[in-house]
Amino acid sequence: MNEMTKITTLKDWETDQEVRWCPGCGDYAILKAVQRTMPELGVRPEDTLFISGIGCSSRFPYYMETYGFHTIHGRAPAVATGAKLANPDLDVWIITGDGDALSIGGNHTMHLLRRNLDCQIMLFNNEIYGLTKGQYSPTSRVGTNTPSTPYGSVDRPASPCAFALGSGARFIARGIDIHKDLTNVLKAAHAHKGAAFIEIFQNCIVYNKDVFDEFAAKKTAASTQLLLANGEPMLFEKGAKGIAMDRETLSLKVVDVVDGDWQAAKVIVHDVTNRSVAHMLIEMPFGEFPMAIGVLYDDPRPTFEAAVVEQNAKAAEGKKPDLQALLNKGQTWTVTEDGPEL
Amino acid sequence: MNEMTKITTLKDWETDQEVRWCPGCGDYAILKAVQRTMPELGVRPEDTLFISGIGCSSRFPYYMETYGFHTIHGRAPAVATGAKLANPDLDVWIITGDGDALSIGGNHTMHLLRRNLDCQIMLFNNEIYGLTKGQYSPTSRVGTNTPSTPYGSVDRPASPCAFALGSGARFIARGIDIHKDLTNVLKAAHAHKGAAFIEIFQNCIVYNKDVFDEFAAKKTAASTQLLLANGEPMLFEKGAKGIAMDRETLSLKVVDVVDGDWQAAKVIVHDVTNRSVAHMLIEMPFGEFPMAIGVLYDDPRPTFEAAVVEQNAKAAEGKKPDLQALLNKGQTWTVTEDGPEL
Amino acid sequence: MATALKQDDNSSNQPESAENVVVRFAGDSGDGMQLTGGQFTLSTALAGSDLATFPDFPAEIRAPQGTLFGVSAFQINFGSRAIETAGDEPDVLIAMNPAALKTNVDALRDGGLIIADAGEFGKRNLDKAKYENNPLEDGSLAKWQLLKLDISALTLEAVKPFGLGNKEALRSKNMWTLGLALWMFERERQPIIDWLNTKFAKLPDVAAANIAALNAGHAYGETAELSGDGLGGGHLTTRKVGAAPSAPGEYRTVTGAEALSLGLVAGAQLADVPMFFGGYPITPASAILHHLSRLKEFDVTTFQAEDEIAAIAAAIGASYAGKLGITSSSGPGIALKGEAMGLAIMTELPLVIINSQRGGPSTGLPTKTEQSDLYQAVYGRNGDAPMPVIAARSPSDAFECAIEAVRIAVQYMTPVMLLTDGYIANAAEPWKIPDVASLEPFPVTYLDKMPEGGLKPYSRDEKFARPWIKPGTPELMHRIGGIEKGIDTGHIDYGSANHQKMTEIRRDKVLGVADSIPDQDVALGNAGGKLAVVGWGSTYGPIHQAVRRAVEAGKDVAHIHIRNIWPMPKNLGDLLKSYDRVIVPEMNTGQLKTLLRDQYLVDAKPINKVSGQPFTIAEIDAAIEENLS
Amino acid sequence: MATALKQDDNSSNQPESAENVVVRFAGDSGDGMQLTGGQFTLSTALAGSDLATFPDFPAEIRAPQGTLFGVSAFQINFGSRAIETAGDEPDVLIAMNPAALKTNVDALRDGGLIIADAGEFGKRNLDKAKYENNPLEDGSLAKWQLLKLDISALTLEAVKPFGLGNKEALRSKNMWTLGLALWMFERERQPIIDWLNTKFAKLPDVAAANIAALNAGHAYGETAELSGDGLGGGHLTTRKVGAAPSAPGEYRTVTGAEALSLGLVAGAQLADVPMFFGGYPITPASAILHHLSRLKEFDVTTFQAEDEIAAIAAAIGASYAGKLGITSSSGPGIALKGEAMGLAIMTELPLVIINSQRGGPSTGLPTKTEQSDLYQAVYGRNGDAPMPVIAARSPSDAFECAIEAVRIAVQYMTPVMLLTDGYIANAAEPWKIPDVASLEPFPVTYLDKMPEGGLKPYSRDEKFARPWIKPGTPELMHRIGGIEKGIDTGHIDYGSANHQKMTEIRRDKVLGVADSIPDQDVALGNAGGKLAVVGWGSTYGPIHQAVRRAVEAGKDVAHIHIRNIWPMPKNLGDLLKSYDRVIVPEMNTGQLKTLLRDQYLVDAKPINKVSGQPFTIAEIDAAIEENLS
Ligand SMILES: Cc1ncc(C[n+]2csc(CCOP(=O)(O)OP(=O)(O)O)c2C)c(N)n1
Ligand SMILES: Cc1ncc(C[n+]2csc(CCOP(=O)(O)OP(=O)(O)O)c2C)c(N)n1
Ligand code: SF4
Ligand code: SF4
Ligand SMILES: [Mg+2]
Ligand SMILES: [Mg+2]
Repeated sequence: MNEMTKITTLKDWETDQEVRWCPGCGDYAILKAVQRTMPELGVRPEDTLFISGIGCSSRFPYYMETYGFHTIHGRAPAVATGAKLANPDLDVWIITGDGDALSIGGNHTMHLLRRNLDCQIMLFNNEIYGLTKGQYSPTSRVGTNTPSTPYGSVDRPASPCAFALGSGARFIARGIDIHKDLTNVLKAAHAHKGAAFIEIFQNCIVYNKDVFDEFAAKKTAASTQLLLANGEPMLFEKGAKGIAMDRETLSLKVVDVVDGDWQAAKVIVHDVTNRSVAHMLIEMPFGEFPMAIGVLYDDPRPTFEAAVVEQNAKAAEGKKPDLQALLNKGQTWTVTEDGPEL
Repeated sequence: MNEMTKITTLKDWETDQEVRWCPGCGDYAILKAVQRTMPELGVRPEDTLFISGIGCSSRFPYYMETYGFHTIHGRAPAVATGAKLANPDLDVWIITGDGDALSIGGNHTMHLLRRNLDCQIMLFNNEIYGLTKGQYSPTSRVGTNTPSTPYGSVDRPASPCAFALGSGARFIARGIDIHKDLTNVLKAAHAHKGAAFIEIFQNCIVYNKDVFDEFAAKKTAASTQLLLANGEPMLFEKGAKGIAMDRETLSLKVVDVVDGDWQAAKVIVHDVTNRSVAHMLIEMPFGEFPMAIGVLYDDPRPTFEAAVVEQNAKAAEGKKPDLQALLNKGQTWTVTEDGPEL
Repeated sequence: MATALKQDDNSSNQPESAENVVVRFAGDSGDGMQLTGGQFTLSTALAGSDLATFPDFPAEIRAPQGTLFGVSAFQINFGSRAIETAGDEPDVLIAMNPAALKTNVDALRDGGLIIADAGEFGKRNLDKAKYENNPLEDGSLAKWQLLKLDISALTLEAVKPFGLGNKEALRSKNMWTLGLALWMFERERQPIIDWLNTKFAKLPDVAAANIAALNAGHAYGETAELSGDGLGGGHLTTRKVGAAPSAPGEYRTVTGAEALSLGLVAGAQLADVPMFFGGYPITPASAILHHLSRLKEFDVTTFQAEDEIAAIAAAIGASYAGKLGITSSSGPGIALKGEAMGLAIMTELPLVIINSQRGGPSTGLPTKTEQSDLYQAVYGRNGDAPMPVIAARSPSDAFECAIEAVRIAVQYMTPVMLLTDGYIANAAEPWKIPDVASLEPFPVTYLDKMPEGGLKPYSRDEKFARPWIKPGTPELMHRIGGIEKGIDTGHIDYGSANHQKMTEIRRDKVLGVADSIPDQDVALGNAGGKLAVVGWGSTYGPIHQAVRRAVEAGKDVAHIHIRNIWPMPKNLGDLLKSYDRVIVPEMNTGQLKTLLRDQYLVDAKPINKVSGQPFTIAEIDAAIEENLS
Repeated sequence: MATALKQDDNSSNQPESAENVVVRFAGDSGDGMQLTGGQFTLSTALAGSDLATFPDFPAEIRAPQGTLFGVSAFQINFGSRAIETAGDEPDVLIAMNPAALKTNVDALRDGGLIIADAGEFGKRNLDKAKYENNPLEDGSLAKWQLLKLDISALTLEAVKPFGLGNKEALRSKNMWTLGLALWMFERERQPIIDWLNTKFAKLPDVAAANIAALNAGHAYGETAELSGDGLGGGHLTTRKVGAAPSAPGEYRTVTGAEALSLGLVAGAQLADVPMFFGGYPITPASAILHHLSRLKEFDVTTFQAEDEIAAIAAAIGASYAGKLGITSSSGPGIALKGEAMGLAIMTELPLVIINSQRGGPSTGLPTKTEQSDLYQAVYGRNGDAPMPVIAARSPSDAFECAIEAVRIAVQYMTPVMLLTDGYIANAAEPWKIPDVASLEPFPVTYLDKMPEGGLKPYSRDEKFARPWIKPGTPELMHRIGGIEKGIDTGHIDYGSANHQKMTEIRRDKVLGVADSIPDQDVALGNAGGKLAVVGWGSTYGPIHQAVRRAVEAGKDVAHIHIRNIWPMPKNLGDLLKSYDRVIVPEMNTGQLKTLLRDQYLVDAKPINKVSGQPFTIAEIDAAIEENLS
């Protein structure tokens, strides 16, 4: 945090534009969570850039009193890469949807992650194309009935976090639109230097209402959510259950924890730098297992823009940007009034 | 295998077109391996379709005496999806390069994998753009010097198999262009019903010569390759070393095997259906570990085209495709010479 | 000409007969105006009136209730004579809340009728609509007739017996309003009741409530002596709009998206080839994907791809595999398909590409209509990449155009671009249902055995079409691709002379399509004369009406409407040259005019409108006037 | 006119003086012909001759040695007068193997000279080249002069002292050949020796061997009494091609790709803005990416993106962030960028898009040249999406065009398309190095504080350009996007009148660029007269030469070459109308002609060539002839 930075409040991050989501949409909660979190990050609105693609979620930048770019469908990661390389001091947030990031934009998402551009990617996963009025998306579950799949969808859905991991992401987290913990996830993502990928389960109340209820609903949360914290054992059901490693099958299993003795039950202590365990947490089938929420993986690596800046500086080291000399490079000859001479 | 299928020989799979790769290119070996394998699969040339994008590797279909489509850069998976949906009886092979499949075509590759279209994808990974004369690719290692990176590349490379796994692939294998085992990998891929992803390390002798030598070279292969076989222990170095699970860190480690007693060393038995272990095998850092070669993962799921065919059939069940009735659907009225009547 | 609901000072109870009436339903997005409009359309069509509609959606996202940008409107023009546009100015505006009034009232004809739900004109809604005072009370609407009804309260009353919650109950407001409208124009309620019963088959209570509201609205019209400001103390009476004279036959209403989808199915059947449709949702093209995904029994496979490129690529793959590949999108998505179109051109595979145009550039105005993708259709690809382009003029024309696109694609082994637009896609009109038996089949033949002289995948028939060969066919294995192909053999060929020749073949093949299309006709007026108004696509309606008026007024004006944008009908040049002047109204900055000037060197003058709204007849009138003097 | 190496029957030892000579080096891809040609070019340039070159690569993949499709050629035309093309017909063909002879000999002028490496004409190579008999022996080359030398053996001999392997040693064959060529045309060896020493600084043995081969070739010419078939028993002598008269100054050779890259750097410096270049490799555009990635000290950031869409999107992001975004590709890649160009148009950000055109459609002929993307440049986007387009005519012109593109982009806040092609990209010519001090700067100013009246991101200056605001600037936070923007505010605006107005502003802004460009000049001939030959881009050379011949022959012909394709110079219409006839030679099926006919209604006649090869002068001659009669 820059010490000169003026202290901001939620209000400083709100624009004068009317918010145009459907009443009740999960996007409102996320917007508020972000606007609430920004002052705590000690950043300045003028150094902050929100970049989005196209979708309901992608309207987000219009509501943030920062710089913002509502680009074209699927290309926000690429636009962000250019902006960040052009000015590495900008604090870049990418706002995208399951369609925007994983359907048309999957490739840019993957390349941003593998290159490790320093930014936060918030993927609003509502398992549907909201803006175009409710067709199924790459994250929709098999059998989803939509205008384009009147008999139910047959495609196997993508897992955003598995995709991110396979793409080489070094920070992966999950949050829920109306979950109060979302702020902490955002803070962790911001603290991570490099590409921070956050999947946010977002309720599209119009086209895919309450699809996440089975784990997002508050009343059953204790038994359906595994809230992760680094260095803490993986417990849920108020500590009565935990996640352990099955030494036979080399995969995770749910164990009962008796009297809080999780050590005895061999419950795993969450280590955000363990990539293999992160993979298992991501792929845990819900139902048999709870849904892992929070920071699943966090193990920074050098960032793309830092490497570019460093290489540019090194290559330029000791060289003067002398345009005339550049033009004159190579073998030249002079023509005088009398003709050429070497 | 269709019993009526005429027995073919390698010659039946060769076209009359001159092969136009650089002399010594690894592509030749792969071509021969495929032409040698086809007769063993008991398939017919006329039912076989090779589809490629653009790149040196993507010239492949011209040399196979089958149906073939040399499409545009990165789009082979999408073209293949259309072809397979149009005729699910075709045996579809996708030929692609690290640039074609993972740079411009990453998104289509991922969606083909998650949908699980029944086909074989052979990704010729030479860690370079061959056709456009040697720029670095998404799989090039950091520091690769190329015409577009005269000071060395800075992007972190993508891992093709990790990407495939993250995309939901149900079959993942690795092969080496000149490795005699490549045939077996191809056969396993063909036997797998669903999308079978094969990364083939291919030597581009002009622009990226021998980059894989550290593990592909025959003389050191015993200690640098972990040749996987389902149901067999993960041994290398002629059985003197193996791969085991570190129970503390929950990750893989190399162990010494004394007197062939791999059980004592707790060497893991390869189970091609274990997705978590597949993830670890894929991400094993080379050097510290050997390079895992062969079938890393194989656990079939229902295929996309089968689901589409089934749904189409079910939706059509009992319905007659009566065009006139379709046109007349909904509320209609009749106009007679005297005017309208309901 | 339109006679609207006028002051009724003779107190007669006889329905007044009107030649045509324009009614605009406007309300909050949540008020169900599109549905109301659609059902009113149906009942009007069933009564035999001719009609045209214009659904005017808000921008994509459902806006908070009551806001200005959340207003959804539906306009219908119906009459006892041929109707070609949704009408310039509404005669009646039904405004369900202040925002709807504010955003729509200015278009209302002077003296037109406003029916407003006074129950929604509370402080909060007035604020949201940025009204300082209640316009229903402050006299600001004086130049119109005003009828204030507390529709909300009346509806609540009507549905009380069904014990629905307040919110649920108010959902029937639109049916109450529809009931009133049906009464005003003497339409039958039964079809709507049937429809409600089907729609809510699983929710009988909801069905019953809606029907009760519908009946209540109707009854209200019948029994209440409706009077209001500006009605001059008179009463509102019903207006009978009679049936329009139309050819005998069976009719239904159809939107452009529906008709186009049906045309594709018909085309595929006539060609005797199964259809593969690859799409990616985008407004306003998605409707075609939605329609087709319900028609699997017609050998239709639909595939929602990961993006537009995959959608066209999959369609190309399907065409190679022997099905008819079709893809559809709107402007930005079509832009993405450009590279792949080149592949289809080079590999000479049949393919239909549908562009439902919308306001551009870039994301532009997704829900507004425009004709600004003609350049992109004709010219928007790398290389010399000729492709036939046809454009539908109206919902029912879309059916025929779709068949024509399929015919050209399979007979010439070429991609074809079919242009429609947001207006056509959503608008509805009565449609004389074609007799399937009268449609001419054009079955394709695949090459299925080795020809004498060996396999030549790029040999050609008299149309310059190459053979279509299905993978799976023994012996005919061959390879195609996007690199220049050798004449006949189709092998890769970088040769100079070969490229020259192949470029010419591709050009000539497409130009040859002109041999199979009818001569350009004159839609109205004489061939030759003072002024031709040349249009294409959805401007048909306003141009036709304006030219009709001019012709009726004795002016020497003709209407020419071009369906075949590329190649153009062979007689078109001579035809255009037979007029002293040619004007080209387009909803873009002048794109067809470029083609006409380039091809025929006629001084075609552009008349342009790019406001996201269709031309009004008056605008064309003015252009005619100006160019005749 | 070219006088080539003729039978030397006066045995004089004086160098013959030639006005211009066309030499073609042809060999296997592995033989280093491009390098040989490049160095010969350099030495020729250093001698002050004017010149033009045409590198003619094989298709992308390195072919097996000795095959017909693996032949690589390099043609140079040099003379003591102005040279504009690489020459219609070579006077001298140097053929390093049978395949090179076979594919190139037919272009050789009757009576021209063949120098063949007889050592490579063994059975295997003859077979690969599909020769039944050895053409060096069977008399089939009788109409040309033939000089057979066993260059392979001579080279091996020359480099023996360095103890290289056979394969390694043979690599110097091209230097031997170059030595001979230098002797033939009395060129200096020193610059080449210097270059070899630098190039192989780390491999002194290789450097020495190459230098030895070079010297040996040269010595061979000097000492051996070269005689051969068709030389009529005469000897081969040297030909001196003198210096061409050129303006005093410092010169170097430059290829189009180099000049264009340098121009971009210069443009960015003149605009005083750092450059961000986003590219994705594609032939023949990659060279620009390669050049720029070496210039990081000039505040150039290069980014090799994952595809063309990401490349332009990143450039747009960089422009928003305050750098100058540039992207570059060729036909298929440019097609992919269409949607994003719309975004740059809508957001009114500066952006330069370079299209190095190649043969199309689709993948087409990646290594061949063509001008067939003009339609795509001017028209190839969804919506009304106007964008300035300029086209370079030659390598050195590419420098100026690049600066001009940057100027227009930053002064008008608009994307600009800069067209070049495969021929220009690879061809080299002497270039009078510009004096940097004489280049006019056009520094940009960012808006960096709150203007009076508040922030209006879409307010405009007198050029209709909106302010450029860098994120990071306090107080000026604002949001942009691809949806239609409100006048001044830039907020989302779906309004009808607003869209109409904004469409007009975007159009007028781009049309306004015409105010800042010079009037169209007449490159040669009179303003007004019988015939104008109108060209654009790389056809400059052949058109200019042909028109020069015609003018010299007293014909009333003029050459007009258009750089500003869109908008066009204001006087162009009147200028064109001052000729009786206008013909438009283009390497496409007639694209510029569409613009001219549309804009000016002049009967511009297309002269088209689409063979992947530049026009020959003779072809333009013929067209002139035909259109004068
Ligand atoms: C090139 C292009 N293709 C398609 C569209 C239409 N489109 C806009 S948003 C969208 C999907 C939105 O889904 P998602 O990203 O999940 O966002 P949500 O609306 O659900 O927040 C689509 C298909 C477009 N605008 N541009
Ligand atoms: C749209 C498009 N962009 C770029 C290219 C140029 N291009 C052709 S192949 C290729 C990359 C090839 O790399 P890879 O897929 O690794 O294949 P390889 O040649 O190495 O086998 C590129 C960039 C193209 N043909 N089309
Ligand atoms: S459609 Fe769904 S995602 Fe979009 S604003 Fe409405 S509730 Fe939210
Ligand atoms: S460039 Fe490399 S990959 Fe391409 S053909 Fe040559 S050796 Fe093979
Ligand atoms: Mg979504
Ligand atoms: Mg490669």
